[in-house]
Amino acid sequence: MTAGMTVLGVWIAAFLTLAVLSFLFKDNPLYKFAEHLVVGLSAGYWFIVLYNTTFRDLISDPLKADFSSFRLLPQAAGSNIVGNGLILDGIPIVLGLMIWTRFWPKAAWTARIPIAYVLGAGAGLAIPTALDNFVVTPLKATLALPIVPGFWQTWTAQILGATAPAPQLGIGEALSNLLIVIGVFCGIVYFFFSKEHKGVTGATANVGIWILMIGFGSTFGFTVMSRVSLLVGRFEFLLNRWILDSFWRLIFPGH
Amino acid sequence: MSWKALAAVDRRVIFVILIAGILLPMVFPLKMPIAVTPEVQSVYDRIESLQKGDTIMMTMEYDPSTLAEMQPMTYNMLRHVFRRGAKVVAVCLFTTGVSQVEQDLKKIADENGKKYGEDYAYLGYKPYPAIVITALGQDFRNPFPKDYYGTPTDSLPVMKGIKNFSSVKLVLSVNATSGVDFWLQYGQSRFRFPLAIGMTAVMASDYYTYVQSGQLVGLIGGLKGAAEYETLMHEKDGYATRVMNIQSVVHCIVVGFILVGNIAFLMSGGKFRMGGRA
Amino acid sequence: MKRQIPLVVCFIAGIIFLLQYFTPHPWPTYLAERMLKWTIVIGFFALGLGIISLWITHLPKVMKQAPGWGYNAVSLAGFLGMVVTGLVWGKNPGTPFIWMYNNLMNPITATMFGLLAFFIASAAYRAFRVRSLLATILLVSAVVVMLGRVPIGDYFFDMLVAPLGYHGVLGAAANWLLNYPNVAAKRALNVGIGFGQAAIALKILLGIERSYLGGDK
Amino acid sequence: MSFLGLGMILLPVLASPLHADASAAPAPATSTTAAASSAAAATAPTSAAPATGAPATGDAPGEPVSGEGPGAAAPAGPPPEPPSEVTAKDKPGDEGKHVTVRWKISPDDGAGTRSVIGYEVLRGPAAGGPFTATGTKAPAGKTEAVDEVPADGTDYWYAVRAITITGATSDSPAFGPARSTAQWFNPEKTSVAVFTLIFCTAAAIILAMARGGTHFYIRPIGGINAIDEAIGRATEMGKPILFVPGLQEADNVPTLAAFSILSRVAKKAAEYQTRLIVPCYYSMVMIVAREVVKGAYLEAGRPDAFQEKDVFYVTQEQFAYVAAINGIMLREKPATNFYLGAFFAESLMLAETGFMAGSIQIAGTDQPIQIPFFVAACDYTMIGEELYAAAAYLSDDPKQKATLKAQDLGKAVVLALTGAGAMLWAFLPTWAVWFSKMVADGEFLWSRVAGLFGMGS
Repeated sequence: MTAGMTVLGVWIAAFLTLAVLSFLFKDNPLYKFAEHLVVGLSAGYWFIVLYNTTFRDLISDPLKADFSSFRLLPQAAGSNIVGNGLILDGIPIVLGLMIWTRFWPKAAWTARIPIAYVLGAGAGLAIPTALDNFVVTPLKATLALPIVPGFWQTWTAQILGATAPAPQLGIGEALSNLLIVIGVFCGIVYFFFSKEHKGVTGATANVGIWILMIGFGSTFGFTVMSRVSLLVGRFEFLLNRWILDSFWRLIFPGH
Repeated sequence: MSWKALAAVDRRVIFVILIAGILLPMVFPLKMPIAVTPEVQSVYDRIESLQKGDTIMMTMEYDPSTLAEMQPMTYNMLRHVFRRGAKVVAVCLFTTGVSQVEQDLKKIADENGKKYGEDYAYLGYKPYPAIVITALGQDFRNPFPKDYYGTPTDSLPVMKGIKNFSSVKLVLSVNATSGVDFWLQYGQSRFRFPLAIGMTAVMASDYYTYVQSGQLVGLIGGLKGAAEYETLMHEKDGYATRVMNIQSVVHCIVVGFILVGNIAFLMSGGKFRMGGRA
Repeated sequence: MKRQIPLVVCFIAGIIFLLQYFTPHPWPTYLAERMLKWTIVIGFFALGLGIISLWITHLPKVMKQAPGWGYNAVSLAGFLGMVVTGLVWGKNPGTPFIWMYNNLMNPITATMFGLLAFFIASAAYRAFRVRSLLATILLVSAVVVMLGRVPIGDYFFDMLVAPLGYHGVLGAAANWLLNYPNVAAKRALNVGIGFGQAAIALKILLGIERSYLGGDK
Repeated sequence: MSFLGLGMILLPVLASPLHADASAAPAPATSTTAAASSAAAATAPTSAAPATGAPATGDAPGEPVSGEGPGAAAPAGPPPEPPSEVTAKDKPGDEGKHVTVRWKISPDDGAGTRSVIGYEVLRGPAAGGPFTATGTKAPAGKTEAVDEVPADGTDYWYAVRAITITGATSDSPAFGPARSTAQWFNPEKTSVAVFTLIFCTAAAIILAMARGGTHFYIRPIGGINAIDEAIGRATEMGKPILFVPGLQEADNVPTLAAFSILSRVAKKAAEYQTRLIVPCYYSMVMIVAREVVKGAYLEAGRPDAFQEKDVFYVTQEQFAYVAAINGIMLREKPATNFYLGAFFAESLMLAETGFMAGSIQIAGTDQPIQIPFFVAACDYTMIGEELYAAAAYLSDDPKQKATLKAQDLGKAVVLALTGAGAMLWAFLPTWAVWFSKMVADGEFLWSRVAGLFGMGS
């Protein structure tokens, strides 16, 4: 890569940056150009990436290995599994080719088989992962939250005739944790579909949606920062790499 | 100008004010003190506790579009790790980031006089993070028989004695993608390694809960996290610190927009109602 | 049969992945790993159709020189440029492929992302209105966090509350909002999402939701 | 390799605080090769956290040598008492190749000049040995380590070696045989398995009831009517409908939900003869979406009106995709935009550009970060689970509605557990310990609960 190409790169990048920024004023030919360019570039980029990762690593290389060793199925070596074999490596290729049967109306229906496979695999994996990640994990975390302030522990311990347990929870943190428990409870009630939001259910659901809104608001507030960072990054590029590094040197060579 | 006109002001006016709010503090920097949050402190402490010769795994998953936010924290943490004399085994499970991560890793390694293969290794990219992470849990060589440059992983001195997650002191994920969920779901919750995450500030708000539940050692959120890290590393004029000052101004501008927008809304006859959607 | 076979394939694939989740045994784990890779391979074959779709969108307009056909030509040129450089020179650092990535593709995508800051500003101005209780709650919590997360917010708020002897109140409030109500909201949301996802997945597995099969018999 | 060196290697292990959740699955430093160990020993700095006070003793030179083991040349102190009562058995609930070794600590563990700083597991092929060091180590005070063995189904004999700070060692009597096997169930997943079972069973029963004609009440939700109105508006204005099915692959659940809703929207669009544009992020999504839309047009009795080129692949690059959709919104001027599925940072760009173009916008996503943007900028937003429920609401099939009831039942179980947990916490702390232990099989929860009450280790 020559220095000339680097400088050219900075100029092109600066032009494209400005072309995209011009969208803020209004839709215009420059933006339209950048938009169409990036669609083509990124589609090509992904084709190359997937060609290298998927086609080579998962299709052609394993097949070559299978053919050279004439293996149909994976082999067990002790308790290890060696190779995949032509059958396991071939099935996805057959499934993949089925997608292309759309150009042959008689067999077009077979395209549904790979679709069904992909959707079925996703769905099957989703049931336990969704319940694990989104239900069991938050539930466990919520149940584990200590919500009993120290003074309360001392009282109950006295009543039970035991000594109060050692780490005493401050009342502020106990209440904050309690807020999480209540918030989770009310928030879930908000999502009930088979109960009308009236009476006690309605009141609980209302608290739930308030908590949800506080959560959404805080997320929004939090987001502003990262978006601004990104924009600052682009301005830094324009200011430092383009105007100061390239532009300036072009006007005052040697500085 | 009437309140109604103000309430419906052309968005280009808003854009111009915002640009001014960014460019002015860029040229005339402000100096504000930065307070360190416990989540960042604990990441710093964990890296500070590394011994010479310890190895950490680093997974860097970001691409140029999130560079501005992710690069400062990556640089800070990598510098810190290398200064502690620890070694780094890095991967990137996010396609568009692969080459960017390589450049960043090399830059900081060179800056600290670290040698490839001995002090750090970059194993590169493999698609479908869930599978790769699961395979990494068995043996790093399993999904990455060769490193990014095509060298057999086993021949790298840094990989000696490094088998899987149990051989590394810390897994550090600098992650701007939803791929971070894979590290939690298929990595940490399955193999129970200490995991620290650096992420965009936006994503961070969703992951504080994991610090609370003990699944994460700590969390660095966005540029503020990076600026806090710079404070801990005593770098007073770091990039993140400078940008944080711009942030201050822009946040005030956005809050100002909300205020003015609402005043105009109420003055031009807008009404507050208890009910109704958000 | 044209409907039954896909439904059976869907069910079997799903059940294998469902059960594999609970077993640490290496055999089913191996099978599931293989089978997950199948979806990647199928995805690669699908990409071919995607690229045909891309050409069908753009090429006819270029051929007919329809209004604005130049833009369509730009798209196709971009695609070809990336593919040719990628195939000829490879994708290592220093190649034309990476040069194009760094200097053509990256500035556009990064600037697109950067535009978000402007959209946040305009949304803050036009959409964040105190028109209902819920909207107000959203707005107030957003403003507190926005100010609490930057040094300047604490700086000025501390001047206000300094006579009372407090420090870092706004930052603490922002963190409290993020650590407690926000956590509660996310968890409640997640529990719903978990059951919602499980329900959709189950409907697909059992063939109750079969719109993906298209229409004919 | 010197035993002094070995002691130095163990130091960081001892000094580093044990992490709360690491206790759930002790992670042994397996397969540390001799070369790496000596390298680490050579570089182990004296700045190693001196919490144990060990470096001071370790520096004392001139102690007598107890040269056992290969290459031992460094001076070592008097040997400690060996560990006792060694047992070894297969590690339960794993993928095989792991043996859990347990022992009783050496009497010299924790005190005196012969103070033991750690243990190493030795493995041999027969009761008589020869035993070799496995590299599986545990710091002082620990009574358990997991050894990774070369093969399942092979008999191994075990001994445990105690190591002092000076590098002196002594070995316990051998125990054996032990062999590892792979298990078919992972007990850590018990609670997930229970939930999965409850949910699937409940859904099956409710579906059977729905098939039998039982009617379930479902409360109306706002977004559903909004969908109908939005399609109607597009028809009145004679402008197209834009449907963006999110930025995840076809097998991700949010996209599956988007397909379900797309099928209902497409059917309405076909009936009203309104053009429907579906730009797709992945090719696979495009392929499935085409089937979905084609099927819906067929169902509406207008298969000829289906335009395949209106369901197209754009590119799988986030902001290039957004740029293209922004272009569509500004130039095709759709009357209605649907954003349903998984959305990331682009959510607000889509919604604001759609607003500029004057479209009605209906969004639905399960990404918590993006919900506030959609809520602020769109006309109607389906939050989280509402996205998944929408397809059922839009459908005439009673079985679809029945699954909503199953979702509610699941949530009711969670509510009951949350409520009961809170009550137990508040009124009967000791019961709460027991209850949490029962509900959560995880070691993590137990240790937190026990720690809170000053019980447990």
